Amino acid sequence: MLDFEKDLSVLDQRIDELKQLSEQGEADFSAEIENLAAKQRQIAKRVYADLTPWQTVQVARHPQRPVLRDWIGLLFSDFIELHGDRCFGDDAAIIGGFATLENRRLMLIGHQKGKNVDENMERNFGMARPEGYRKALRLMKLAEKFSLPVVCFIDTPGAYPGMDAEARGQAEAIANNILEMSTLKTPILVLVTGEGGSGGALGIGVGDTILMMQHAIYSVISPEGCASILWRDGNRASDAAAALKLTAASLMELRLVDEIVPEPPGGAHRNDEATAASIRTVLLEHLKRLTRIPVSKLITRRFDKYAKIGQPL
Amino acid sequence: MLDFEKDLSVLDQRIDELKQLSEQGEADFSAEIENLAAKQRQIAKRVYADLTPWQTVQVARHPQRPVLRDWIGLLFSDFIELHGDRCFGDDAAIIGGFATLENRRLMLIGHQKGKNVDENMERNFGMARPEGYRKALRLMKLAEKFSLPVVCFIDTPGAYPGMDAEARGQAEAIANNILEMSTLKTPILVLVTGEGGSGGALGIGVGDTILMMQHAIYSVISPEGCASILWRDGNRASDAAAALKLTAASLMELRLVDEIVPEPPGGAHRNDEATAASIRTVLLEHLKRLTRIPVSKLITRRFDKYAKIGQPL
Amino acid sequence: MGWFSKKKKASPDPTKSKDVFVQCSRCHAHIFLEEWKEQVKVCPRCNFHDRLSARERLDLLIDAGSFHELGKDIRPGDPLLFADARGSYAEKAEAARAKTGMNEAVLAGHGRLNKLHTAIAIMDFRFLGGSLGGSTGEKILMTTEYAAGHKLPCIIVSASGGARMHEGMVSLMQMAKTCAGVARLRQRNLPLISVMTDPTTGGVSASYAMVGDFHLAEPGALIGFAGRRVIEQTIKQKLPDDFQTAEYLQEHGFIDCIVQRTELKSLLHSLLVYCGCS
Amino acid sequence: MGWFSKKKKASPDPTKSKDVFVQCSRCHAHIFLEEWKEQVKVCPRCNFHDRLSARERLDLLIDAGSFHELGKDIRPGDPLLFADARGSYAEKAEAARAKTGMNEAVLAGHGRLNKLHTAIAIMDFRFLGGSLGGSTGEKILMTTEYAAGHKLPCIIVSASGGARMHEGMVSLMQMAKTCAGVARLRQRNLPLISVMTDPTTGGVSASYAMVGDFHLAEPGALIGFAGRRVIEQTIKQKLPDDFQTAEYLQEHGFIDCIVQRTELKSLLHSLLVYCGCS
Ligand SMILES: [Zn+2]
Ligand SMILES: [Zn+2]
Repeated sequence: MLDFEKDLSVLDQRIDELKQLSEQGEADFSAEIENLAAKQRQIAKRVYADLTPWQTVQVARHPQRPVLRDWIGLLFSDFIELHGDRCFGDDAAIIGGFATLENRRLMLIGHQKGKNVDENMERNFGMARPEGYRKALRLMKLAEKFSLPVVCFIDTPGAYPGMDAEARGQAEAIANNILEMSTLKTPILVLVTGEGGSGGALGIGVGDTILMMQHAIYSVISPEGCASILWRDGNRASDAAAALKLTAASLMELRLVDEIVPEPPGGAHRNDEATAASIRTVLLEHLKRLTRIPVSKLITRRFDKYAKIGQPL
Repeated sequence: MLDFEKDLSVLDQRIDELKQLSEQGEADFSAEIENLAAKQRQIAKRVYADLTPWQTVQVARHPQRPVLRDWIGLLFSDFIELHGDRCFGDDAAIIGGFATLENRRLMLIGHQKGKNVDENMERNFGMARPEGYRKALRLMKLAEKFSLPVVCFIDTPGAYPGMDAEARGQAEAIANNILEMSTLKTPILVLVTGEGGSGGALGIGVGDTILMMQHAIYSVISPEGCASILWRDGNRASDAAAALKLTAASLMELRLVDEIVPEPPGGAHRNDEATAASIRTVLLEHLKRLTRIPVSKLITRRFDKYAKIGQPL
Repeated sequence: MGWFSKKKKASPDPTKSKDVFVQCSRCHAHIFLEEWKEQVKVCPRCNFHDRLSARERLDLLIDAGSFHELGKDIRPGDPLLFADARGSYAEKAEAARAKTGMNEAVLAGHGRLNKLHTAIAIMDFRFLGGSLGGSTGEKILMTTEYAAGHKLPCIIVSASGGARMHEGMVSLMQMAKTCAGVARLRQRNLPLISVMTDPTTGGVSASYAMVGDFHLAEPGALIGFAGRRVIEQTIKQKLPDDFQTAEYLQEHGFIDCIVQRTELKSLLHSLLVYCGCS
Repeated sequence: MGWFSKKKKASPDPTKSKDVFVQCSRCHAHIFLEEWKEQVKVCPRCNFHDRLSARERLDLLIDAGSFHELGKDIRPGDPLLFADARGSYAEKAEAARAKTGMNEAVLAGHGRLNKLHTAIAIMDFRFLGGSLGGSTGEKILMTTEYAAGHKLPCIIVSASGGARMHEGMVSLMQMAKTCAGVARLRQRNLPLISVMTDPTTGGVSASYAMVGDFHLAEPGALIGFAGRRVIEQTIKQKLPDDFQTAEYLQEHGFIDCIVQRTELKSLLHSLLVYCGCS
């Protein structure tokens, strides 16, 4: 539980108690419950309207925040996972496969974090190795071949900084994906759902439209890493978080993100279904739009989009 | 030294002795030397005109038979080795790079055996792993991109039957090469120089024209392997060698090979320069011919060539 | 190659049984014949997927009455006039024909899979170990060419010990011939779904079985290039039990989905739909 | 990123030396200044390849008088108005300009290499550790676009600690921007030769440096994605000495040739000729 969630949490407990009492038939507390819930929404709204960048980082990394598997269950009516890079392995930190979103068929690819220790060990905390990026590329090429749009869900602390990952070409795998995505002949829609961690995020993050959840972050380096290098003090992460402009709102201002997907007060983890509904709406809208654009035009636009970034004024 | 080489070897020794004596100024033995050499040529011619299939296997595997590095030195005026599969490793059992044959630039790829224990350890006896086949494919794609013909030199007992090779997809790597070579948009010229060992050979062996050295072999399975399965006796390898029709002459009859490159009497290892000269002539002739054919026609022909093999009469 | 050197699994043979049970050859459980049939020869206790004949597989996958066979009369050639210590290849091929009622190790054709029109080739391990000879390759190529010509998807169900050494280099070249056929599907953006069943090894694993857009495999199926014994001799150590199983291959990145036999048809249908087939 | 956290190698600085020797910073041998220059800053004893400035590299590779610079006046932007404990990014960029006489960490343009016309971009590690900012990416893209537009080959010599974190996500996106430029070379079948020099790490190794048709590297150059310290913290063990060297990368399949500096120009020329450049 995060610091600024304490009040919400206390109310959670109270509401739960009253609900239990109600269920035990002690008395009818529905009015009180509704009252407390309203109060909670109010607090959530206030607290979350005004998160600092560092608090946003904490929400984006919240251990209860829905992970890809949750979103798949909430959003898609069908998912056929396709495994393997056809070369070395099947990385559990990136998964992908065919999925259907309200009758729209697409190729879904994303980082998979865990929500407990075992899951996180299995998923390597969502930190992919080269075989993860190569699997992702294989699936993108399948999507291109069969004219399906690609949807990427980004949620990773970064590419795995391990010896084996370096030995098998982490740099090459990410570079090659970035390059191939820039000319993939099918629409690519990217949604940063939680952490957008540097090159590990970008390795499946080049697209026609970049969306960000309201409380997601996207950064060239972790605030802690930046603080330890530039402030020589890892504890100055909140300063670094502010300086790095890693929130959705800042990135909209910098025109690096195309649209923000709103989250309910309290964040996605307090109401995953409402969040899923707002994701669904935004995804469908952009899928409709992108699939109408002729592919050759799409590729030119994609190039122009990236060519503009960082151009001297 | 092979059984049927004994007479040749005895004469080798005699000639060497006489040469030494000549050099020491004892007397002039040049007439005797020429005499013995002529006799030796005669014997070589007789013995090598009439090799059994099993003897041919032994010549093809002869420890003194030139290996790829030898051929490179003998044939090409330039060779720039290009390393790595861009994915896992750099297999020393298959090497490749740009080479120049009398002003014709090409991509050379081939199995590399060793000629002594150390070299054979380094080269894994010319038995490639998946990364070798993937490196080969990468180089072929480069050749295609820059419109250079591909020349493949085949000399392998087979793909490496190791646990690591299986784990990294020996089957997939060979299959994918075979497929990609069938539609590679540049001429492919294949020369079996020594052992053509099954799928490990075919993994870099699909082409427009298949050439074989006179004493090379090409087989779906090693004679020993075939004997132990079908004769239940590995020592019946000579029977299996005969039944498998693995010599250049037999494969010409079966129309699986397009031309035989003649070797001097005694085989390539007794006169590598003369052998190189005859390889050069044949390669140049076919390179000239193949590079004149429009690529689309080449690909159609290549398909038809393989589609015909094994068609019911 | 080498299918006869493999110890044959004792497959339940209900025709020889007097009662209504079959015995699973892996866990030795006794299973009601009815249930065994319903589960399409999958053991309800240990999930052992017993081998199917090409015909049985066809009945499992293709809508009844919709199959049109290709190359029905194609029989093995004998380009080498091969004979070994135990007789001639011609005799062996004749015996395989008599045993299976098939003319070759593959059943080729096209039909409907939940109404979707598809080309399909199904191998039969009983015919000379599902080995890849000239005519086997010919029928695989007929299938891919039919798909390419009619803009159909293509499904290949493999079950093979590898190349057919009695045909020597003609057999090896079928790897190139069949892959050339697959390349033509790729050029036309037509999907190839490779279904690997027990066993898919040697020259078949190193050709058409491993170049699909999708690689499906049955649980526990043996899939690999080199034989276990050869590898053990080479590396001079014993291999782990799960080596070259479908599960091992998936872990190493070469299989998209391991699929329960009873769900195979429905998965194939879904994949075809995602690929835009109609 | 993180170039300043790296212990700087004490590069020989003959201007500060009173005599005619320089000292190799790896083996500490004293080398005649003349020989040092002739060997283009390579130690004749231990083969240490000391870093070159972009200008020195240009003189090594491009025929005298043939170079035309692109984007000479482009300077770093400051999209985040970034400042940290030790001052503002704007000040740091200004200091880098003063120190190097360059406006950015890359020198871009086109010229002749043994008479062959080529586009070329050369990074300079002295300028903010060769970090990849918006204007750095812009100049790389100008180079690839010039090559694409004029049907020229392209050579990129990298020397970089990675992304320039003072520009935040603008910096990260330069990986995509530059690779999009490389993709356009691929579409036109124009060769990209990537030359990796010490160091080529982080965002530069994970973008244009690793997507060349040919990957050349100088002996001993540090090449990798994640930093050694980060990896050691992650896996909780010490890394081998040769980890992330050019030699290590070649062994693992990512480098075509490791090339002696004095032979670099001639190798580049040969490769261009094989690619059909004239
Ligand atoms: Zn059982
Ligand atoms: Zn030194």
